[in-house]
Amino acid sequence: MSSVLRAGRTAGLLCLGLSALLPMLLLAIWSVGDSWFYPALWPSRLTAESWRALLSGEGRLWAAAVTSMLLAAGTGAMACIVALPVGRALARLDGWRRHLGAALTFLPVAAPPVALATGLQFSFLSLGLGGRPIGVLLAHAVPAVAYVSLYFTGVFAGFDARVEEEARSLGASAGQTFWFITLPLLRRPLAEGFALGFLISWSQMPLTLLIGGGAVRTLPIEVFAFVEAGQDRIAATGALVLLVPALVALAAARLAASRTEVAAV
Amino acid sequence: MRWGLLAAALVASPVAAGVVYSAAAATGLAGFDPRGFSTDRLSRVLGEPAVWESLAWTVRTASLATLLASALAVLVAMTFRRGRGVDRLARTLAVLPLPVPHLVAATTAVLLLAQSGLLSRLGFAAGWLAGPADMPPLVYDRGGLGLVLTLTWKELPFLALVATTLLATRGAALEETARGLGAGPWDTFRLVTWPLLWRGLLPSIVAVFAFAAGSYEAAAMLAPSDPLALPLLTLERYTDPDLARRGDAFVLVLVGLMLTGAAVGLHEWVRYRTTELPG
Amino acid sequence: MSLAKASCGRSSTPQPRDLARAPWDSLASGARGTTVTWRMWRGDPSINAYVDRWVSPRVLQRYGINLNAVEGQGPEIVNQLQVEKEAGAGGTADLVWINGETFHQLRQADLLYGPWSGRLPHAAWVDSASPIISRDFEQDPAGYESPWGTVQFALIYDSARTPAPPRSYAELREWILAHPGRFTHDQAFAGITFLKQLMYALGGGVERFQGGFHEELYRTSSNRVWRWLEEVRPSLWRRGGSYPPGVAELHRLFANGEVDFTMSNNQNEVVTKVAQGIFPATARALLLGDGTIANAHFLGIPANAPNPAGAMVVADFLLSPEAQLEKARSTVWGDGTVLAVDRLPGPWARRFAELARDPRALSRDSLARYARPEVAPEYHERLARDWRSRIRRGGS
Amino acid sequence: MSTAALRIERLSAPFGSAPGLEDLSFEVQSGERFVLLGASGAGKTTLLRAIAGLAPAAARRMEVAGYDVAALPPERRDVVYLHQTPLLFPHLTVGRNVGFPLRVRKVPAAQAAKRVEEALSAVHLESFADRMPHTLSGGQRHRVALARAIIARPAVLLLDEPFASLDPSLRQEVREAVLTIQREYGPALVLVTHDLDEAGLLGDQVGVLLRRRLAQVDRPAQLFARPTSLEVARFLGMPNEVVGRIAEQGCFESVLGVLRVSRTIAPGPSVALFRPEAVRICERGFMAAPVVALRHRVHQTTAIVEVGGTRLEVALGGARPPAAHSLVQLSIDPDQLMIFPAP
Repeated sequence: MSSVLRAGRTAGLLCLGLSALLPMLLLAIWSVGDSWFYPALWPSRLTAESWRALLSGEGRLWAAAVTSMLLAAGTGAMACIVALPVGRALARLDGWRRHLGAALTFLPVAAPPVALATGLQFSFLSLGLGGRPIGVLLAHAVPAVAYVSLYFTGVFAGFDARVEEEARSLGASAGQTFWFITLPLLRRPLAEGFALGFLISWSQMPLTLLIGGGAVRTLPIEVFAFVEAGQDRIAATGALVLLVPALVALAAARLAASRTEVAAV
Repeated sequence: MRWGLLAAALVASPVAAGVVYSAAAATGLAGFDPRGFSTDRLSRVLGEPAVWESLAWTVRTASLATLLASALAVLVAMTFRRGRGVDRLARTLAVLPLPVPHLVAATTAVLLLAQSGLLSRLGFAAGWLAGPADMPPLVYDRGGLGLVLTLTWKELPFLALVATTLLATRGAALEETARGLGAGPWDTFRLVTWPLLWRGLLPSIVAVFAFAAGSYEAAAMLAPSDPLALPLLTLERYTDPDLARRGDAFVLVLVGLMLTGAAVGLHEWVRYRTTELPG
Repeated sequence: MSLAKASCGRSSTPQPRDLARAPWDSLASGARGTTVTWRMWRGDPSINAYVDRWVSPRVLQRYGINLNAVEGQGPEIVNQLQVEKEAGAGGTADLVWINGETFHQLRQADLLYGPWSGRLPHAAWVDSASPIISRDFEQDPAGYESPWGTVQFALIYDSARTPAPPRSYAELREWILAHPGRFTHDQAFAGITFLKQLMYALGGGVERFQGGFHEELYRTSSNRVWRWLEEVRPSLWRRGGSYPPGVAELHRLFANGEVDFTMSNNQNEVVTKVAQGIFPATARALLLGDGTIANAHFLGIPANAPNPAGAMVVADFLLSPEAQLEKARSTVWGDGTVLAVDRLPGPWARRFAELARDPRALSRDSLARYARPEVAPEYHERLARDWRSRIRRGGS
Repeated sequence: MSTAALRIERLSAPFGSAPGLEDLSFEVQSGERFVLLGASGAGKTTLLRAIAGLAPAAARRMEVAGYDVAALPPERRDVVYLHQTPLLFPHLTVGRNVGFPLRVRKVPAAQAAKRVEEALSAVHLESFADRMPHTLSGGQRHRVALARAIIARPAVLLLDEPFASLDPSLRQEVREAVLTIQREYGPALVLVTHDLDEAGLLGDQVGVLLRRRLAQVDRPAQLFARPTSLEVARFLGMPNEVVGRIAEQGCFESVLGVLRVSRTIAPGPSVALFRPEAVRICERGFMAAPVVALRHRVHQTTAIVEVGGTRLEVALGGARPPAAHSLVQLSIDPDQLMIFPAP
């Protein structure tokens, strides 16, 4: 029995390892594979052409990655700034009000991006935001603010607001309290909220497409365009670049989590 | 108190704006070709069997993926629940794909699952398959298995994270209590662990369903041409060469947002029932 | 609305009304220092390389214009301009790469600026005698778009796998029935073009379809197309129950031997795709004897373009013998020129004649022999819509 | 005219949406300790938070050191409020925690460092400046919080049940620290508790907060000896309650017989409350009663006796504990009875 169990665990571990790493490995090979036709298990030639183009900054992937990075950082920052008070206000609700608030906040997160983009395109264009990075940033902020607000609601539900009262009572103004107490205490949630907002913008496609109107070229837009054009090698390269910040964010979060685990012990 | 709901309404306002505009465009009050209020478009589009087939297919695919991912998440959480070592590694591996964009997942899925993809090539090399045609069709297929697998892969990390957190934060103490009260391992699982897991997971499951049903990139790359996944049908109508038909897209937008609204409502209702009420 | 205009507007740019009267030289010098946003299909690295590494630096150096090529094709362009107009928003593109039904829709909705193409200095050398270049899907460009290049539809096959490919639609039908699961077409532009050619073949030749859209002719001949398709459907890839979304997916199926044919609107695509390692080296282009559609693609200026003057300067440069010659090289793009080569001055005619030909490319003679013009865009639109509802839906 | 450190006149404060404190007035002098005594839920915390500016309140007057603070934000009231459990800022070292009030007041660093050192030494934590809060013991945290509260030299220090969460030995430690620091820095101290002993021990004045009002404010000895109402007397925990009536002549008639009372009380139905000491077992008392049980308290042992169907707890008065069911003689000191009109 226990040997069966152990075998099952080993198989499970193997499956998880394969499911996590095989896709990345596959993308890595595709990004350098040339003339890789069925039934070959390995490309007939290797070329670093797409990586060279990327790293030399010549190709469009580099410019797109920079655009994506700026948009994602902007979205993350904006999401944090807006979501902080929103999450706090939401955390103060109770009973059915709390759940109504959460449901409302959840809507922009769960709405199909295509539906959201289609429904918003007219308003954004009327406001002169179409085809401009600022418009795309605001569009990305719609789901990002909502998502990070939900996250901050949880954070503030566990946040002891009496610490702030104590600071006020000790002579700190509202601003000083926020700056010296609240902000430092929320450093980790803020970093995580930023990462959340960053990732939502970073992987966003339909909103960028419709609000950006093709003029704002983010990495997903380019990768999708290359996939649609059958340029798998370049698409795979872009896909790997898309993975980098995602994995860095996850690793940082895990590292921070394990460090607090240690500190708590 | 009042500020909370106001803030939530503010956050939700873009969706409300989208709904209002779409409703206006679907009834001829706004849009490319406003001709005054009429429900003709609504009844025409909602009368198309193709629309309902799209909706049904999308719901079916998303549900399958969600169920599969939930089952796997519970399995992972139960199998690898010890603190350190192999279990920790397994949990990390399960959560690793969490931040991978849908686009990347779908791109990889095509390269892996197509009839000439890597799996098929491995089968060929092993002598199991004689050619691409022997590989079961997973991509562009009516069965939608490729899309289901991709969405499952995308959703598993989140659900696994929730499930392992549930077990880690509350499971052990409750289980010990149950054992102390005389429950055997099976009863402990049946009466304590399992109810804890599914009740804790349910809100996340509903949320994940909404994500899966709304995903555009994966459907665009993996779904069959018939029935067309709802997001694809929406965008196809939105860019129809016939300007008069573009308004159709807004009916579909409403359908999609309605589906979302239902899922979100259910999600919070479940959370309300499980956290606010006794028992 | 006025806010949107103000935030997008570049006040130094002359307004369209003045442009029509302004002499070319002052128009060109006025465009110096501006940015031209060019919305175009960006999916081919060869075309991108031509635009980004050959055209852009020259435009900047000679005209002081910053060229910004962005993604967006056909329906997306129409949709974008339509929503911009509806929203009363300022434009986001100065130049768009269009033809056929896109031009039709843009003109219908009055979304194009013009007429302007006749004002380009290089327009004098355009081969206006060619029906393929002077008409766009039987429409008169009427100065609202300027020709940029020509392409011709071709099937693509692997000469190693299929040594004796079918040479007509009739033969193709036999071939499909004899090789179940080995043929399909995509759902997008190339696939519909393939069906349109089938409609010509079954409907008594392209000549009958010229001269505008005829409902009756369309109905009878399209019914033949549906019958033809229903007949071969069980022998199509996936038994005709699913179709690849676009031509890229079809290319992938072809390259990996899932099907034996792919197709392209550009007879030269096989050359660039082999060079990119996307097709096997034995891939070849194929023209069916019933004739294949040749068409020109054009450049338009949206009615709400912020910088029409700059757009004209760029369009004129793209029409120059120098830019057309570079584009026509099969190693660069292989896009046919729209200039009347024999009328070009000095060494240009010779240079075009000396263009190195890739052995995989089709001969110019056979291309010309089988070339068929485009017909009214309604045919394309109707075929696309009816194919979706009659054939795509209700398969298997 | 001397200025009170804290003067509250006719303060009302809501409890959330429920009716709250009503019409409270009191005054605390500089260096004086004012103890607010009340059952849980009486509104003690609300009152402190209202004074600190952390909860809404309306008052005719709310003065700190002679200045009206009613409209001021918490940080400008010259009042420090300490939560029941010490809330140290978890991300700051002990030194920076204590220095926090100086930092927000922009006191120059060198001067601040010196004052932090002084404050820490006042609570005997000189060597703890670089420690993080989570490494401290419970008592140490309290002392840090005190040092931090006092460093800004507020006119008024508000302590909310500061010793409630401590075990008896720690309670002593922290109580000492509070007394020391108050003597040294001399702010007015308002301290909330529900512990009668603590109130008696610490308070210069004790205010009893009952049912949202200040029922009585007095010196502890006076309060314990002469509660002014039945309510207060009951709150002070009199174990014995006897129902009777005041006859015309100032006599209290009850199961205890007819007792002459010196104070003038309006005739009518009345209630007498008294401590065990008011009734003693003695050799020759004025009535006999059977012993039902003995009760052992920390400082004394008492006997439960039955008189006319009422059980009374009485002091042994130096006598040896009687055997159960034995008859004992009782004497009564009428002056120790607190008699109030029956409600």
